[in-house]
Amino acid sequence: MKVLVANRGEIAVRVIRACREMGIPSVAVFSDCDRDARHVRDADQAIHIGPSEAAASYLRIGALLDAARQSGADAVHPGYGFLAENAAFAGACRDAGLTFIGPSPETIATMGSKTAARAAAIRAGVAVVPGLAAPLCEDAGGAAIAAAARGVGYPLLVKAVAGGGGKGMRMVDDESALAGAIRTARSEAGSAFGDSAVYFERRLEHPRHIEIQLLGDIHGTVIPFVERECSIQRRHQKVVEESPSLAVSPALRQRMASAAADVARAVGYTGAGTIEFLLDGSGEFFFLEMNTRLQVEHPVTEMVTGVDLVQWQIRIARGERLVLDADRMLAPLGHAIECRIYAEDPDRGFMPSPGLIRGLRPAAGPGIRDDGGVSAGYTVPTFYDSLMAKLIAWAPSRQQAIDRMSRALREYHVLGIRTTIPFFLWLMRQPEYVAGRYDTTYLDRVLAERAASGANTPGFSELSDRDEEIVAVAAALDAYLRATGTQAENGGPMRSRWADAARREALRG
Amino acid sequence: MKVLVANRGEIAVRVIRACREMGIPSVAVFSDCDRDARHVRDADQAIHIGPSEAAASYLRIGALLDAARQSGADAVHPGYGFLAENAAFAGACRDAGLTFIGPSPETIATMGSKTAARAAAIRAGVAVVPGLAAPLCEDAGGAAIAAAARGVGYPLLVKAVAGGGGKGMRMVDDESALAGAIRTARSEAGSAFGDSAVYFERRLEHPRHIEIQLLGDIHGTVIPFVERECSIQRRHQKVVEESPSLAVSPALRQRMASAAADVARAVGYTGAGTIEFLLDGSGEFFFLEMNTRLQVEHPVTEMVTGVDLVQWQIRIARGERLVLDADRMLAPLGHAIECRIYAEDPDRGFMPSPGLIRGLRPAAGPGIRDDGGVSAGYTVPTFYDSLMAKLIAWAPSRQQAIDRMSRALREYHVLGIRTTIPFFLWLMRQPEYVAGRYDTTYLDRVLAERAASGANTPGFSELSDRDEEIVAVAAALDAYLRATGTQAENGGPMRSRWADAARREALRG
Amino acid sequence: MTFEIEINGRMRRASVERSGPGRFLVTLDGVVHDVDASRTGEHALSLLLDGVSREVQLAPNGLPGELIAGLEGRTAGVSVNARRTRRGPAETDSGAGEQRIVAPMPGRVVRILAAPGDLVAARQSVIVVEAMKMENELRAARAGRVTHVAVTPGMSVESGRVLVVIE
Amino acid sequence: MTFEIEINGRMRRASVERSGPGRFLVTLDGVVHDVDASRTGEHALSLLLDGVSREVQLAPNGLPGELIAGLEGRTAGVSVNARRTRRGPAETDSGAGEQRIVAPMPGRVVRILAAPGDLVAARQSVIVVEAMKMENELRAARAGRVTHVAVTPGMSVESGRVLVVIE
Repeated sequence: MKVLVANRGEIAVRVIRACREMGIPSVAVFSDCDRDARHVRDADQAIHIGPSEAAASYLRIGALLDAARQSGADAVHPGYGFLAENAAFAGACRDAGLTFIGPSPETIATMGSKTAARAAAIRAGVAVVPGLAAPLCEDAGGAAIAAAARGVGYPLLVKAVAGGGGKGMRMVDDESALAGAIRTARSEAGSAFGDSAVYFERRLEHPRHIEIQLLGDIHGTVIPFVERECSIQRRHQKVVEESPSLAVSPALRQRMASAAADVARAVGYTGAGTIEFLLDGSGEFFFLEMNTRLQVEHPVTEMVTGVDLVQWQIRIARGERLVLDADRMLAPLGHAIECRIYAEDPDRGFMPSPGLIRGLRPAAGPGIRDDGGVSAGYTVPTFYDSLMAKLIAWAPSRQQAIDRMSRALREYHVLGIRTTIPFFLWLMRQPEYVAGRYDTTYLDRVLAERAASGANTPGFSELSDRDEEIVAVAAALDAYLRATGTQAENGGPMRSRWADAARREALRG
Repeated sequence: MKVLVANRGEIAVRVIRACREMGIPSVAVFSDCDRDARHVRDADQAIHIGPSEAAASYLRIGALLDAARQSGADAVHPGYGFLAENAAFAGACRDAGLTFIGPSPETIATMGSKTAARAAAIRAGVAVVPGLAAPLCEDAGGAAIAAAARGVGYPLLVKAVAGGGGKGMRMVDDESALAGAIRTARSEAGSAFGDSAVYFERRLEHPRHIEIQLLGDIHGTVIPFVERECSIQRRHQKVVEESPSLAVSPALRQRMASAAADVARAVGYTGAGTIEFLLDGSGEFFFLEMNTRLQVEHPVTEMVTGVDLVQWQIRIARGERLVLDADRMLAPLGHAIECRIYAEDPDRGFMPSPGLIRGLRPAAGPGIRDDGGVSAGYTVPTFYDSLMAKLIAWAPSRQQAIDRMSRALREYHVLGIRTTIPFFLWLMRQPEYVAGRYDTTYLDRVLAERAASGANTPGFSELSDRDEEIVAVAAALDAYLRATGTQAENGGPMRSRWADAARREALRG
Repeated sequence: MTFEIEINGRMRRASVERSGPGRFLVTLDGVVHDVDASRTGEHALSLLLDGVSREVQLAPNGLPGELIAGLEGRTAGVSVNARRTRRGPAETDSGAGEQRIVAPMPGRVVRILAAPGDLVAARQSVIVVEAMKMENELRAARAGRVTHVAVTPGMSVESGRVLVVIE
Repeated sequence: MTFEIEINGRMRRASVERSGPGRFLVTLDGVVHDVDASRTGEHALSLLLDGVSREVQLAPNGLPGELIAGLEGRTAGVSVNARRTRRGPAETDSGAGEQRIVAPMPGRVVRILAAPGDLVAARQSVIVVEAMKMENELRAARAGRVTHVAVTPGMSVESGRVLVVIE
């Protein structure tokens, strides 16, 4: 086997590591601006596939198939994002005789349509969020639309059938806003997914986003895993995930896992996939959608089960049988939390902060896993999402995992660009987070409150007066050393003590 | 609580991390050459304690007590090495009203004498390696010595009563070599430990070094852990450790763990400690010695049990009760391997290779833990041992842990000095290591064979012809770029494509 | 040697005097700190002062005298001698006069939320620019009237491009 | 531009020609390699050539033209144009003539295993120096007769100090 990794960034590095551990050669692909990216340097081979714009490189099926042909790869790992849930790509791989490391194109197509996926869940006997069973007709009249909306009930969401990541989605509180919401949702969906179809879904009040990872082999075995809690979201984008969830009892876990496995079996699912549920305050859960690929947040599951999901994706694609102990996969060991370190400035509304990484020292040590995709000297480009690394902390208990994450965030150095590290340090101290009292509305609400209080809101960094003084002292010394000093002067006192040793070193040869 | 960390290097960083996770302020100490060392920068406070020579700094009890007083620390963590097993230091801490994070001075003194420790083991009903029950008399005559040796039986070891790390130890195959061995062992022991007392121990033929980690609280609870396999040794120094051992069945584990706990209870042990055993080919095991401190290799135990041993040391010192599930501590989850990354050149007989670290990128990603003590820009000094970092790999199975370790070693970059990384990559491929067919004599035997074959032995790096060509191409390009180029030229093609982006960045402000 | 250091909007005066190898007396707002300082990287200083150890990262922010400081996971914008080196009138500033909303990075205009003549409140969103797969709402720093909208939805814009002008 | 590159005792001739932005033709022992090269760090190059991707680290080894190369966890000593820049007679070399055993690092002499006049074999240990808590046996590179022992046990020695001379 030789695997073409049809992706970039941390997930490409993750897949390359798995390949290397399995003795499988890996082939990276890269766009113009990614020549120096870490995945290119880490892979056994690397093929240039086009200009920096994703549409001209990482999204171009023909270029990827050419790269596979050129490199002699016989399998393709799509990662997440880009073409990972594109049925046409999976089909094109199959047609080209390549093993697509994921489910069949047919399954991708089914689960990629939110309405078709909901129908599949219903057939499997799993409750879905109340809503329309089929897309709204393009030419439905206002009265018919209003009736459909009343049937679902307000507040509701207008959602793109092909949607994802909050795009093509609008909240509607009453009928007056309905027509406008449908119009903008259709327009966004059309430009984002090339499909303007939308449908209605009831908006649950304070739901948690709980998802079940699963693996299915080609011999019919489906194994669900302990849940991931992904309710810390900003504008429908997950930023912190953990496993297990404080909101899920062992009994509820069994029920959610069974429901997820039922849906997967109903569509003959193979490979790694995730069923997303919304969990309401009463403990009822509703099928939301299925992601037919590896998730960004897969490491938290790996940390509490010990399973390497990426290696299993590859093994399943090779036709191996799942030989995992299904009971153990539902019995998490300890607790894991993931923070997504983005190149964004949390103090400027999470504005992207691309640019040159002048220094990088990821956190390490006990219980810490760093899944990074960048390196010092690399310029975070403006063309793709801004995820630089995922920092995962494991500990025997949730509180210890929070404490460990805080320790790791403090020792994580990224120089030259802004990142979300200060935000996570802040979050790890919030009473709601520490107590686990949060749902999917928590973060947007808190951020809105902070924004509303305007210029008086301190930044997430919350430097004490003493810390500010220390920074001022450092800045003054830095300026002094640069203004007066040679490098030797800059080196400080110890350098001189070391000069002898260095000189002696030079003689060793 | 405020903890003075009376150590340096990776173990000081390890202890500081534990303190930080527990919300406990930490105080580093440093010698002249360690001003820029990582532990100094990571601690909340740092106190200079003297010149670079260990005897004038890290071994100076008075300076350490002064540092504790000056900083307001009320507890002392000794790490390993230096004063960690020095009863006088533990006593001085107690006398100064400081909590010594370790066992009592009396226990340290008892177990620090190999003959007293053997007596304690015998009292606890645990078999010891056959040998003398008491040190040889200083003034014993040749005939009496020879008779004592015959009683123990050849081959035997002359061992320093106060010994450790192979110092003051000599192998004797027959009576003719006895007197000379005693003389040199006494001399080495005298200069290394200030105590020239020696005794005899039978030399087992092909033993494995298996050790049992344990924790004891001040309420009388002692919990032993799954064994560590430490038979990969060079000149009696461990270089690779793993847990569990392929040579230990669950039944044998129970017996060894019980024996270890019996010894610990017999001496009223508190804190973290380790009982070292030799295991012979027939499955019999013999008490070798007890280490009354944290071991270098403690992470492999942490990885397969999930327990943070350093945090437990601190909790025990605070008087907390051990609340660990004793059965779980003997049921390892998966497999962990540790490689000790030393600043040594394996291709020059593991000669120390101190000097400036020009670049450092530790391995990371799934299943990898890096416990490092150095950083880029730091000069590894010549005054202390050369351990730079410990790389630990965890995986569900031993073979996967080996594969993961190999992957991690390949991605671990240390620039400017030689390290043992190429040696570990080589070792991870040796059939004996992969099969687990090794004992404490394995590595020295293989290294002696390589040395005997002289100049024809390839280095551990084993570059293929193609790899050598690639290195040659890189060296030629490096020379070309430095000779012809501006920095821009050096930057390669993509830099120019990025220049625009960088310039645009510059405008953001 | 004396410097003006601005952190989080607060200006401090600092003078530095070398008192020995690696030792400095830093006077900050009249208080003298005895500092043991060592450069531990191109953009990092290790400081021992007032009974604490801290490592501070100070990386250039693209403009002379402007730095991003990092301290144990937190960051702060730092200006050194900004009054001496400060560029022309600041954009999107909170002072008086014209506000110009500029593209903070290359991207595509998604939506325009205000038209010429509209009154906008402080912190009101006026335009949405997409970059790095994210929609970024750009807000008015203070209340005013929109005088000019320089772009249309769908346009690609370079970093620094003026998008909306508010009076 | 042409270079002599020595790796693991083997000398190669390499010539480099720039063929485009980031593209080079490197001729190694007569074989031409079309290389896409990029500097990914002060001491690192990423190469795409002959259907593989490799990152090579090349860090100075203290002497001009001498480098330590790193490639996926393995290392090799590399000399570039060593014949042109090579220092005087090599120490502890395997050529003919006098051998000087020098301290490879600062340390303390523990034991001396040979006296003036002794014949020593190739690879025989002649002196033990302790440094970094390790005893290091220094060996003769080839057989010869000890002509001089310049130190005594217990002495502290600097790096580069001649300890034993063998003829």
